[in-house]
Amino acid sequence: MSEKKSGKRPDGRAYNDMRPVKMQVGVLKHANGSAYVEFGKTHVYASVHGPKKVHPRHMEDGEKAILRCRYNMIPFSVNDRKRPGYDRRSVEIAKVISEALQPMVFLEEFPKSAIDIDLEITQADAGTRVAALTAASLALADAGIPMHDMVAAVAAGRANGEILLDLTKEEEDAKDAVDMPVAMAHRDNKVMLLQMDGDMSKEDLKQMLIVAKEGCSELAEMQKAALREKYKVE
Amino acid sequence: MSEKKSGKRPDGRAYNDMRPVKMQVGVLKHANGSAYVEFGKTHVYASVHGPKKVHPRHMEDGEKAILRCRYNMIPFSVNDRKRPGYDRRSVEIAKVISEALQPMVFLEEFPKSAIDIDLEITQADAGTRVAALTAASLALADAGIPMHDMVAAVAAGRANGEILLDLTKEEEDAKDAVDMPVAMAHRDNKVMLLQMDGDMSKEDLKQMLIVAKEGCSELAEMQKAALREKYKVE
Amino acid sequence: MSEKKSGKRPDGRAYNDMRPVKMQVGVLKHANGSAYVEFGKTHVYASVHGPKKVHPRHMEDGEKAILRCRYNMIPFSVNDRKRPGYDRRSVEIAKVISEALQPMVFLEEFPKSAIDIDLEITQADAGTRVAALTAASLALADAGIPMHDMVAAVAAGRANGEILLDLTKEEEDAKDAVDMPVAMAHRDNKVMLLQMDGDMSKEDLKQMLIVAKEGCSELAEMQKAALREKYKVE
Amino acid sequence: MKANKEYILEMLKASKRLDGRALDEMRPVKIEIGISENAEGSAKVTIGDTVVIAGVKMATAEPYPDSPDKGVMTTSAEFMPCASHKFEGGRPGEVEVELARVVDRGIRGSECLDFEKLCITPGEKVWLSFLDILVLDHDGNLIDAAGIAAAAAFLDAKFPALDSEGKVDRSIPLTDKKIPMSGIPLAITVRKVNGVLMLDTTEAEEESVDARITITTKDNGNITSIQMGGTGGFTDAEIIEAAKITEKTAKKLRNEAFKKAF
Amino acid sequence: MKANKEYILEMLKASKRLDGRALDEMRPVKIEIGISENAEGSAKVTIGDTVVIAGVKMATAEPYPDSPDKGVMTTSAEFMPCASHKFEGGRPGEVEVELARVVDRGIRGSECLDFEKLCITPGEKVWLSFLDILVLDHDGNLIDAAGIAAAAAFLDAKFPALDSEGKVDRSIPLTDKKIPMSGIPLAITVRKVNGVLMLDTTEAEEESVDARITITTKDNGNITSIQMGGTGGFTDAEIIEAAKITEKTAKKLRNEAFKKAF
Amino acid sequence: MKANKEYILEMLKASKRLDGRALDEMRPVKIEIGISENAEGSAKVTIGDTVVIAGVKMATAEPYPDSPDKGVMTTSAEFMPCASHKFEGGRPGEVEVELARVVDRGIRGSECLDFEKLCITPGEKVWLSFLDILVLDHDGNLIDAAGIAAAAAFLDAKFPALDSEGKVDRSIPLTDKKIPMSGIPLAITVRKVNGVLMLDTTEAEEESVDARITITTKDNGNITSIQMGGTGGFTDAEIIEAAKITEKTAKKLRNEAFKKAF
Repeated sequence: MSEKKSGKRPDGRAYNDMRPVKMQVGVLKHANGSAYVEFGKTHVYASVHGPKKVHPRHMEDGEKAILRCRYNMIPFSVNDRKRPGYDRRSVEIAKVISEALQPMVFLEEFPKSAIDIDLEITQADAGTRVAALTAASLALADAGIPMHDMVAAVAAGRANGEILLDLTKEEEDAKDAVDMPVAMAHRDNKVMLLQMDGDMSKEDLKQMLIVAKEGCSELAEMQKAALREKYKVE
Repeated sequence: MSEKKSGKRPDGRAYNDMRPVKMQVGVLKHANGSAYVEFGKTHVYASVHGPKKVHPRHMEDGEKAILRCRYNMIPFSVNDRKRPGYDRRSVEIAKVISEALQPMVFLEEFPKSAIDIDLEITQADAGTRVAALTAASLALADAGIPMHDMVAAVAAGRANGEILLDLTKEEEDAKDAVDMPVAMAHRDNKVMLLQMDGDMSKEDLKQMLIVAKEGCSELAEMQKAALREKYKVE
Repeated sequence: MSEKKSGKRPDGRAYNDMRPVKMQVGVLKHANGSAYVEFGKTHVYASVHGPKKVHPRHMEDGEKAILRCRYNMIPFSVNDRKRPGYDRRSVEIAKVISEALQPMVFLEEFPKSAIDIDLEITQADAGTRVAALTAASLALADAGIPMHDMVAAVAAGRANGEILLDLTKEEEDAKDAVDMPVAMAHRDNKVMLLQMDGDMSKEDLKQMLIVAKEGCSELAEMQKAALREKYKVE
Repeated sequence: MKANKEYILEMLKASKRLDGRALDEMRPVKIEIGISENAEGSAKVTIGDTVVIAGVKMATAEPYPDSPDKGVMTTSAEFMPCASHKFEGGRPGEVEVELARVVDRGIRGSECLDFEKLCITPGEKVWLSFLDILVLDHDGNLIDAAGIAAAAAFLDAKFPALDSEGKVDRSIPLTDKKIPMSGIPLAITVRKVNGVLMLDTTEAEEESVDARITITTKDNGNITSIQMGGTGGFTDAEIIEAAKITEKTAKKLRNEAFKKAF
Repeated sequence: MKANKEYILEMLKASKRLDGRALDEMRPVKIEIGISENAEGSAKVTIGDTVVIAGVKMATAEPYPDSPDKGVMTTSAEFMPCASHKFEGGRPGEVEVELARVVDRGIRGSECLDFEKLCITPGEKVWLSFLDILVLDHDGNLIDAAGIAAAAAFLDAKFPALDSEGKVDRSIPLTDKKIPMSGIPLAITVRKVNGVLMLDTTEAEEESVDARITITTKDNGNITSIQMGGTGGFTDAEIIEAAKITEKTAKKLRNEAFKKAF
Repeated sequence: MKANKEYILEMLKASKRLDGRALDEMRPVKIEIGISENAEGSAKVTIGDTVVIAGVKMATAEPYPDSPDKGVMTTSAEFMPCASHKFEGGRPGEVEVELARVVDRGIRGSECLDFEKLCITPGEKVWLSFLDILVLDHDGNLIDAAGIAAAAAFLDAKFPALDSEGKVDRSIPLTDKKIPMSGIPLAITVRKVNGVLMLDTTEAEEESVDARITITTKDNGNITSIQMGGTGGFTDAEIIEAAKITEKTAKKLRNEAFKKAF
């Protein structure tokens, strides 16, 4: 739990502070793997089912497992109720999360199978996709699915002229706000997901990458701790 | 055809009278089995197709047939036109009807098969699900599908302080109305479907069950008569 | 390119003149066959994919290929933007186009296969289904799929009391307008598609058929020329 | 099935049909109107073992911007016995869509239904009429049965009452005012089997059909809609012949089945 | 699985359950309220390993024409861990639909939620309350967990503020005014296994269930909704017995779990 | 296919491409504008054998409550030649959704399209611009082709006329007033194959791509959108390098292909 709170952001954080982070694995008894992650007021549950048979059959891959992802914001996770069901934002986010995770998993060990990841945002206050990806990686590990590496993700951004880590919705509403979700593969030190909306210089990009990578390293340590926490107890 | 009409209900019925009931089997030439049932102004057609192959294939059960049910109110069956297509009420009713019928049918005689029941409400004046279930049972028998037992169904209820059998829509609009659809398996004397909306005491429940069971017995006799009617002629 | 322009129609055409016609085959490199057709301001792309495997499998025919057709007007093809996706008009047009083409193709040479035709109306000014069918036939030929015969199609109609070939949208807006799309199989001299909306006598029908058939013959020559054009060059 | 088909083709050589009818003879057509208490107009049509019901419901709506003084009609069709293709789902069945559209265009093209009289306040409020068709039993010749049912349902239909705010008031009975339907447009289908044209095919016969052409005519004999289907095609001469057969048949139906029903 | 089932049935002969509970004993029920910052009311309910969350959101809308002075409620349910049947898609899951409808009818029938107090301007504007349920973990007895969560979420809920134009203003906190929920309707489910009635089954036990009956009672013990499910059926006597069990259980929950939470 | 892939990887070791281009060289880009009579603005873009068309249509609508003085944009994409995955249906194709969203965000983020100038009456009526993209032929590098077509279609677009009641009047030609697009935001994609970065890949090359990064820059070189895809990931250094390549390439396109077209 990172609680430096020495800075001048609305909630007292320094520019490179995460919001209070909470991570827990194995929270759902009836999934093969699961995790719960909080980035401040953003809350997400991740569950993993599989490896299992593929339906419809013609989607199966004879040489490896397919990794499928569902990203869902529950209706009361946001201020104005969200209609249940898919929208295009959810489809896109599920796609980029799934692409970031695929190279982590030894998919070739499970030919003709599917591994399904379900991500439910139960409360949203910016950073839902990065919290969800961080949780998904934990849930895969909790499911005992062999992985090359873990992925941790956090957004860097800019608000009121400052480069910041892990923006809240309030900060994202600034006139000059930039939001840049970043996911890192820990050991490989590679960016596995990168998106950005806003208006920024190449120099901003460089600085945000530095800030985001520090955040991801911090998160990767917390991921390890959360896994140890569960497997020590059992 | 029950036409006692001695009571004080708006249409002259006694509290335990059915509306005029009409039952006919084999009404549709191109189904494996069919039936038409009227409970007063509520009209329903039932058709049965199968046993037949299952699509999509992964839904088939290697040990027995699956029984699938569709319940549909046609657009001009009600006062304000109903949009064609599924809604959640239809999905729920199809589910409870299908569950009430499954134990009646020797499904294990038809592994890997589907038996499809289609129920079309062509006119609605309360009691559509019970009329539909009564018709479905007849259509299964007409299709020559081996069954343990027949199911007959009718609603009991309460309006203006009185326990009543087979309410009309007008009676259902009473301030204190309670509607309780009941289906009985004839020989087993078991309740196979029970739903209720309203506000009633346990004593009301007991009385309604008695009234409903008498109604179901009466309907079961009519079902037998309707089947004899057809198979005598042929 | 037919440009007689001697008549008194708003664009100077005679009653039996086509609008300027443009035909080109092999316009899309990544389809098995393709064509682009213009009837005046009506523009359509046709692509053919297949023969290929059928999904879902239970739709396949053990004795011949299935021919499937998609007809789509892109959102900015019409004056008031059209929402993307299927509507009932598109489903119907796809069906009649597909039926007109099926007997042309030696489907029995490709059992268990699908041949998919995709028709995209990129600009619409009346006559979209006939232009699309003319293009579909070209695209099938371009795909090297063995065919008995070619199909060419054009609308005959009536506006302001005159029998006309190939009406524009402006002409279709006449009070007494009749629109009659006609498709002809060239060698067989058979009408393969015929639809009509409006109000006309049997005598009108006779005259329109004559006009439409002349138009189709003209188009059939252009189709041959367009195919020669491509295959000479290569 | 195959045997059946060969037998049908064999008989056709002698212009004979399985049930002894002439090639241009329809099975008995029965029209019952007012079959539904909740519809503004309704009809059940029986042609042999083919049974179709149709109902008309009215509602109020805004007119389309490009025809502010005209009412609106929308037509849907559903099939009962073919439950199978319902369960397998997917995009709406092409057969239902074509059936609904052919019936819809036949009525619309005839201008028998007076859309201008369905206007309540130009540019603001018009009547919206829903025509819904349900195929109960299918022994061939669905389009004709559906078209007859649709025409009969409109002829049977009356306007619902409006309350003081101009909303449809369903707590009181329908008014006495008829929906403005000024004739009987009828869609009749001619089918071709082995080069022979015939009317009102049964389902068994339809397995051998190469092509069909549906022609809607109105009372004065004018054609108001054509739809060709199937994969066999027609010659010009066959089309003209079909136009004659369908006009004659529609006239007969107006004089007999409709006379009896209304 | 098979072995498990046989073992469960064997134990039932001696009225014993796998986890040592009595037949009419529930697992510990825990209710947490106010779990969501963005909902007007919310609750998380844990029954053993079954976890369900529910949230209430309010919006304004036009009333239905046939009840111009009443608010509106709509209920949806989604399942998390059963991701598989989501991915395979098709028409909305029957299980979700039935769960949402049973919970919805239990609350509606009880009249604990006062729909007339959800009216803002008769005929023009009313409150629309969305009840959304998410099943996080499923170890049996979902309906009861969802029903408890729904009741608790409504009891927790407060109206949002309206701005000067009467629109919901989300830039300021919720008002202090409670959603008008005047009691605790509770849906409790009794299941039958080999002729034995039991409460609060685990997922393992539910594999052996023949039939279930859910009875919603309100504070005065009256029944406000019944839903039977499964394929085994019940006798009259079993239904009356179930009504007694559910009333007693609901009363206990009101006095213990709800007292603790509120 | 496999052979092709190995050959491509072999050549890359010597920084060579199948068609002889340099790694950071695009195929010839051709922009045609005004290709559609019925769109308010339109463009066709050809990059090698990749062909994309885009069109802009305008309508009026209510603004969103949280931005009452701003117009609205919505973007859709469809693919033509990949008919196969259309027929097999299912939920809307992920590829189309991502393509539409990347192009949409590139334009939106750049603020080149002035949403405030798309306001007609604050809080009541604003312009709604529909951007529709159709991929006609796919030989790689779709995002760039779609993004160029989108920018060109907006630059080509003019407002339609409004009638006296403020409704769009399509019976008269478009006005002379340009849609307020004040620059050329361009989305350029860099792909990585075996550790080598390259521009404008063909479909054959894309089979070997490990990862891609699309960076949208506006005229002053600022980045307005980033989207990474594929499964290979990038190092920081590669991302910075990609930012340089995409800025340079976008500048060149503005000076050449766009200059030629406008």
